[in-house]
Amino acid sequence: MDEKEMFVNAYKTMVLARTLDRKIVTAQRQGRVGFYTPTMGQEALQVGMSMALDKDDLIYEYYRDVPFMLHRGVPIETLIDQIMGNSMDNEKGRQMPSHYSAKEYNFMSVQSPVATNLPLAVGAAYAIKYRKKKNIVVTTFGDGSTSTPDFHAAMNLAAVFDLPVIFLCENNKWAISLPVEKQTKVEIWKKAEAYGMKGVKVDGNDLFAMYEVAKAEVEKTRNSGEPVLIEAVSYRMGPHSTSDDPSKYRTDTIKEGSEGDPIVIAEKKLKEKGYLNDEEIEKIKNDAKELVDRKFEEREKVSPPSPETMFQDVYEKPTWIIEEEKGEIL
Amino acid sequence: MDEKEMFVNAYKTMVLARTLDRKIVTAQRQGRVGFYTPTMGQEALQVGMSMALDKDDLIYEYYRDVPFMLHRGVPIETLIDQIMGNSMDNEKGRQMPSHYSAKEYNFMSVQSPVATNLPLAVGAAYAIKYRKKKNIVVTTFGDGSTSTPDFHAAMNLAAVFDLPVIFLCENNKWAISLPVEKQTKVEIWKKAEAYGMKGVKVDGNDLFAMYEVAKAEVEKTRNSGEPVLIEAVSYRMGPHSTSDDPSKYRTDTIKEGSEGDPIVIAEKKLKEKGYLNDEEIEKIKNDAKELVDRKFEEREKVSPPSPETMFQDVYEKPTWIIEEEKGEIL
Amino acid sequence: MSSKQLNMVQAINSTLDSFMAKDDSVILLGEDIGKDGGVFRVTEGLQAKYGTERVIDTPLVELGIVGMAIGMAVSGLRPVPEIQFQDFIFTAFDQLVNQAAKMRYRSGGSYTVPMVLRTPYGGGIKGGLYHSQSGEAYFAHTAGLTVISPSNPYDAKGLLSSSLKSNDPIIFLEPKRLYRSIKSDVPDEGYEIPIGKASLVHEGDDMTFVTYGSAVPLVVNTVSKNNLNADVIDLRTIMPYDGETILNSVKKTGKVIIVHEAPRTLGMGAEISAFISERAIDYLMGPILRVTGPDTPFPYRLEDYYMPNETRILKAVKKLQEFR
Amino acid sequence: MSSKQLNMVQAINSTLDSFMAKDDSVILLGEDIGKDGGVFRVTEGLQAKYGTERVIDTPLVELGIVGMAIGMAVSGLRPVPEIQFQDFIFTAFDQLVNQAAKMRYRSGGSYTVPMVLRTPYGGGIKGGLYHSQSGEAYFAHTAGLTVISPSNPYDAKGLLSSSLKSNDPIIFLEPKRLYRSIKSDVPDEGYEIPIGKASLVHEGDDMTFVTYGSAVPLVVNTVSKNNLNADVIDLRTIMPYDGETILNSVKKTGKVIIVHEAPRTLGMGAEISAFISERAIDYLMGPILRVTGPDTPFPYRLEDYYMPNETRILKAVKKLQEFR
Ligand SMILES: Cc1ncc(C[n+]2csc(CCOP(=O)(O)OP(=O)(O)O)c2C)c(N)n1
Ligand SMILES: Cc1ncc(C[n+]2csc(CCOP(=O)(O)OP(=O)(O)O)c2C)c(N)n1
Ligand SMILES: [Mg+2]
Ligand SMILES: [Mg+2]
Repeated sequence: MDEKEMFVNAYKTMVLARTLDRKIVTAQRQGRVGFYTPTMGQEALQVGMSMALDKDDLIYEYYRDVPFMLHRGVPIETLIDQIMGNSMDNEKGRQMPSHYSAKEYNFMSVQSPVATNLPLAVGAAYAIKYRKKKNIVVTTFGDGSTSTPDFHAAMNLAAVFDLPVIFLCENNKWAISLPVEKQTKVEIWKKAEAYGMKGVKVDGNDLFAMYEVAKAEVEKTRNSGEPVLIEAVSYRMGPHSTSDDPSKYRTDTIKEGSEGDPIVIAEKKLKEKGYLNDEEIEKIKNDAKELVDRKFEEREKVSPPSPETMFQDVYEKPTWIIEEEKGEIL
Repeated sequence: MDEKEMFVNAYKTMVLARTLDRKIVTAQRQGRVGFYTPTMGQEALQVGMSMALDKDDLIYEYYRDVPFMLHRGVPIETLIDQIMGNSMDNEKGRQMPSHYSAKEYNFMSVQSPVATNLPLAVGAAYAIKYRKKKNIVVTTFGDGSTSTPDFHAAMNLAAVFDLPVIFLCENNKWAISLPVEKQTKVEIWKKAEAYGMKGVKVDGNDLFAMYEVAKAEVEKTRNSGEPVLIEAVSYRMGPHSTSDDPSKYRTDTIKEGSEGDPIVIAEKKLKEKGYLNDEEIEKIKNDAKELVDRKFEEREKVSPPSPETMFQDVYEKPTWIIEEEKGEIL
Repeated sequence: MSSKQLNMVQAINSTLDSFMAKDDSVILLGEDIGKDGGVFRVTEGLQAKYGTERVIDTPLVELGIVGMAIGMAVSGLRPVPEIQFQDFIFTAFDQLVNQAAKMRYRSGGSYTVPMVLRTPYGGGIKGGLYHSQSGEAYFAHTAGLTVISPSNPYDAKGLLSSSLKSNDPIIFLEPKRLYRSIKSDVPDEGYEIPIGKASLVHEGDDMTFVTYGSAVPLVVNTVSKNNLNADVIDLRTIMPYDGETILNSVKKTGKVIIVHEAPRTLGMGAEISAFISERAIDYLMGPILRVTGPDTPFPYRLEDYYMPNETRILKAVKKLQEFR
Repeated sequence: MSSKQLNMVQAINSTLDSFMAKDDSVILLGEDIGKDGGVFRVTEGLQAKYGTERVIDTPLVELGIVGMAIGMAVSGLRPVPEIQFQDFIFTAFDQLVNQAAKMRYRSGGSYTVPMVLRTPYGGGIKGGLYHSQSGEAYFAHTAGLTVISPSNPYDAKGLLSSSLKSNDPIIFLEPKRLYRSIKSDVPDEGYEIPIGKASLVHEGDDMTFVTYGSAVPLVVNTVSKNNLNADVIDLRTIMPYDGETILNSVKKTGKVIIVHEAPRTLGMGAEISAFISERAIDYLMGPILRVTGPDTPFPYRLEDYYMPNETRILKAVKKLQEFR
């Protein structure tokens, strides 16, 4: 893929993710979706990261990584099915919306307790090193998540054992209502030093800048097997979730469509580079809208999971206890 | 107290602690004590710290802080009673040896899970700040303990809320069989930076150096209300505990009585300064031995706690469940 | 005596407010409890009223919240930590089990932890695996902890008031499903509901229901709607549970159904059942039955199948009625 | 078939050794398990034999040990994390409850966690509050976890072998009191004891003892010494427990005593008792009794009062014999 194609594709993903985001938020207000954590604002950093990775790399992502997943080829159906919790969902409708899973694309299933994916990512990286493979692990989390026990454990272990894992902190400046300045006194990338790990900061709102840094760090990690912490500075343009009302605690500083919006920034650069013109951009947006609307209606019709599925997959084989409870409940 | 008196007193404490240490280790081998974690090697740093503190300061100590406790006036009886778990023990014989408590001297009761005293120390410091008091909190822990979740949580919270707490890391170079280089890739005092806290390193084997640093940091913390991490570099001269056999994993680098022994270092300086001569040192050692032997025999005769005490202090008032269980067991 | 119709969120909020007004040692801490007022709005308005020093927005670290609260409590404050969802308490579990619960005991009574840890629990809001768990058994199995769960706004105020006067660490479990779904008449004045005492919320002779928290309205409605001649015991305090009230009822009815949402295996139903068969076996006129959540994680889309419901309760009733 | 007299430490060590020799996906990790061979010497010699990549000395962070192990397991390895004392597992409790236990379920079966977490538990070594806890109920209450505890060296090998072939996360609880106190004849060859099946270690008609782990030798000795005509069921697997074997015995004897060291309230005895009274109430000829540790933390000096003993068991026997 040449550079133009690569960036145009990246841009298309960003637009698609944003379009899907808006659709789901609206659907949630209409009572068609239970809950959602919008991604708005974090598209550039995720797609920039994804561009630098190989198919075989493993991703231990968090709940806001829709653009990341779309860019790596996860079908939009997979995401909507998860949001709906329907019978086609990879997770059999068991998880709350925004807790995706896509094993075929090497995406781990998302848990809710934040940052608890990080130690797992370190274990996965250990397995890679042990098996002398060449893939790497990327794990993502928010700025608030750096305060957790799991962040500390994972960072130290990755450094001590020299493991090929990239810690991508998606610093969107807020952890629900807590601004990052009250989360911790230090810039996040600097925390890497405390573990003897390299730390890098990048403008995560700029697709091009993000890709450059991601490419360099992925290459380094792949070759040296060493971990790195990347702080991608961004902004949570939406509410924390559809249950959240940010007006209670902040005035938004970057509004959708304003010049700080990563999509607007990307458009500007793409036009400067002559990769896209206004007409093409318009078409990309319309295509995205058409696709999202169509897929959304389509997936909405998928039946819910059958009640028996509730009793599967607790263990490889259901215990007699679960069988009995199933009999009592169904 | 003038300087001479202060340091002579400090030295006496170090010798007393060392003497007690040896006594208990021997008694353990004779089956007179169940278990013990020797302090040998960490006397200077603890006493140096203690010298800088006020009576009202709160200590959230760990299991190796016998010299610290002795220096703050905790009666030797209190320590031996805890080791014996007898009926005079502050903790009513409930805890394993080396898990002291001395509320009158502002020492918290020691728990086993390492570093879990640190978040408590932060809470205590919060209470001080909230009540606008002038005392400070000191919490101690080993090098290995810096890997724990609790270290990370406590450091970040103390920094974010600007609390008067001194994190004193007693880096004795080993966490049972793991050398500090395998615990983490970075010098411990540097970890403070990751939280926006000041970090200091000091030669914890040198009583004079330790006191200087402790005095400066205590003063600063008391006046500014800001936290600090002090790494006192030392060496665990003994086994991890009486159950441990260090010959399986290391060759001791500092032997008792060698020139790296903090007591030997202190003696040399005290003699240089003309604070003590050989004769006086000899007498201090003999007095300590006499005292320890006498107290040990004395405390050994104290009766065990009565069985009913087992059922007290779970709650302020025993629940009917505990009362019933007591009836069944006794 | 004046009173107001309040929901549980309001009842808890106003109770916290009145205690904070009286006693400056009461301090709240947790994630998003200040400006945001808590994700369920339980602490709404309190930071504005009492300041950021007394209603503390903390960084994202449950073990730090609990650990700090323990240290505050030891130092003479009365901290009220909030854990945003009970599901996240496990990251702080060691602090609860090994510090809070054992502090008084291990220190020979020197140090105590008067702390009220509040947290919403249970299903019914489409929260899936990680926003629906009912973990009361983990806490109740831990000697040193007191575990409380109110089933209505009136009880919420009375039980929270007692908790705020207790000198032991309390796990105050708020059934999130009931936060806004029911109102009760709540007196403006202070009152306390004693810890360790159950409430007989319906009386009858044929059978005994033992339940608590969000299952209480379900059981009471089922009993009323189906004209069951049953005692319904709302435990109010899960640990220590009120054995006496349970025994008195069982000796009268001889038949027992325990209802809770937590998983069956080693859920509170197990303990209540064992308690009864230890000391009232000769009064029993049928098996002791449990209607509970199954031993699976809590599912999102199928949550209605997870939680106990009227059909399942009536199935158990029928089984008991047809016994022998 | 050749065999050796081994104690439990040796049986576990040799089982790990033989699995590691056959399968390079088996990896051990934990604190002090390498050069030091583990504080109880269970992994002695294995690092020398298999290298530091397969027997990993980790930094001091249980949640990291467990979390890394889960990630390894998801990636196709068979990690065997060791937690030095079960008391310290609570610092990793969230990883167990919210990651390991729920991985298969939440991912719709895509991801699995074949991991065997080994940890010594229980009292009897003068460990006090924090080196003596019996936390099996916390794990058994957690859907998704399998909980196993051997009571002798032979079972230790057979159960560990089955565990190492399971595709679910296993909590393998080693009664530290029995590590070196008993030997059994352990075949050199591999064999498996099925998960979920109890063992009838003594047979009789008058009453049924249900027990597991370190209480098994105590119960068996008490029964033999006092010529009690009793079934003694060693659960071997705590979760899922073998309901069928329990029921068959109870239907024969009509009298039940459950013995374990963990605290009574919501200990496994509660579940076993509730299970029995749910489905064999009409066979019972007396109360279901529990002889367990009390609901206090585990004391140091008075530990002998904490743990079940012959006197307490005989008291329960007498109570049952005198019933009605
Ligand atoms: C352990 C834990 N505690 C609390 C929560 C509730 N919670 C969900 S998201 C969130 C904020 C996370 O902030 P950040 O890590 O910055 O990620 P962001 O949502 O901003 O992308 C909180 C507190 C949780 N999911 N897990
Ligand atoms: C959470 C926890 N995990 C494991 C242990 C077992 N353990 C006791 S002391 C120790 C090493 C502690 O090393 P360090 O912090 O350096 O202190 P030191 O003993 O060297 O003074 C370990 C692993 C424990 N007590 N707590
Ligand atoms: Mg954020
Ligand atoms: Mg050390």
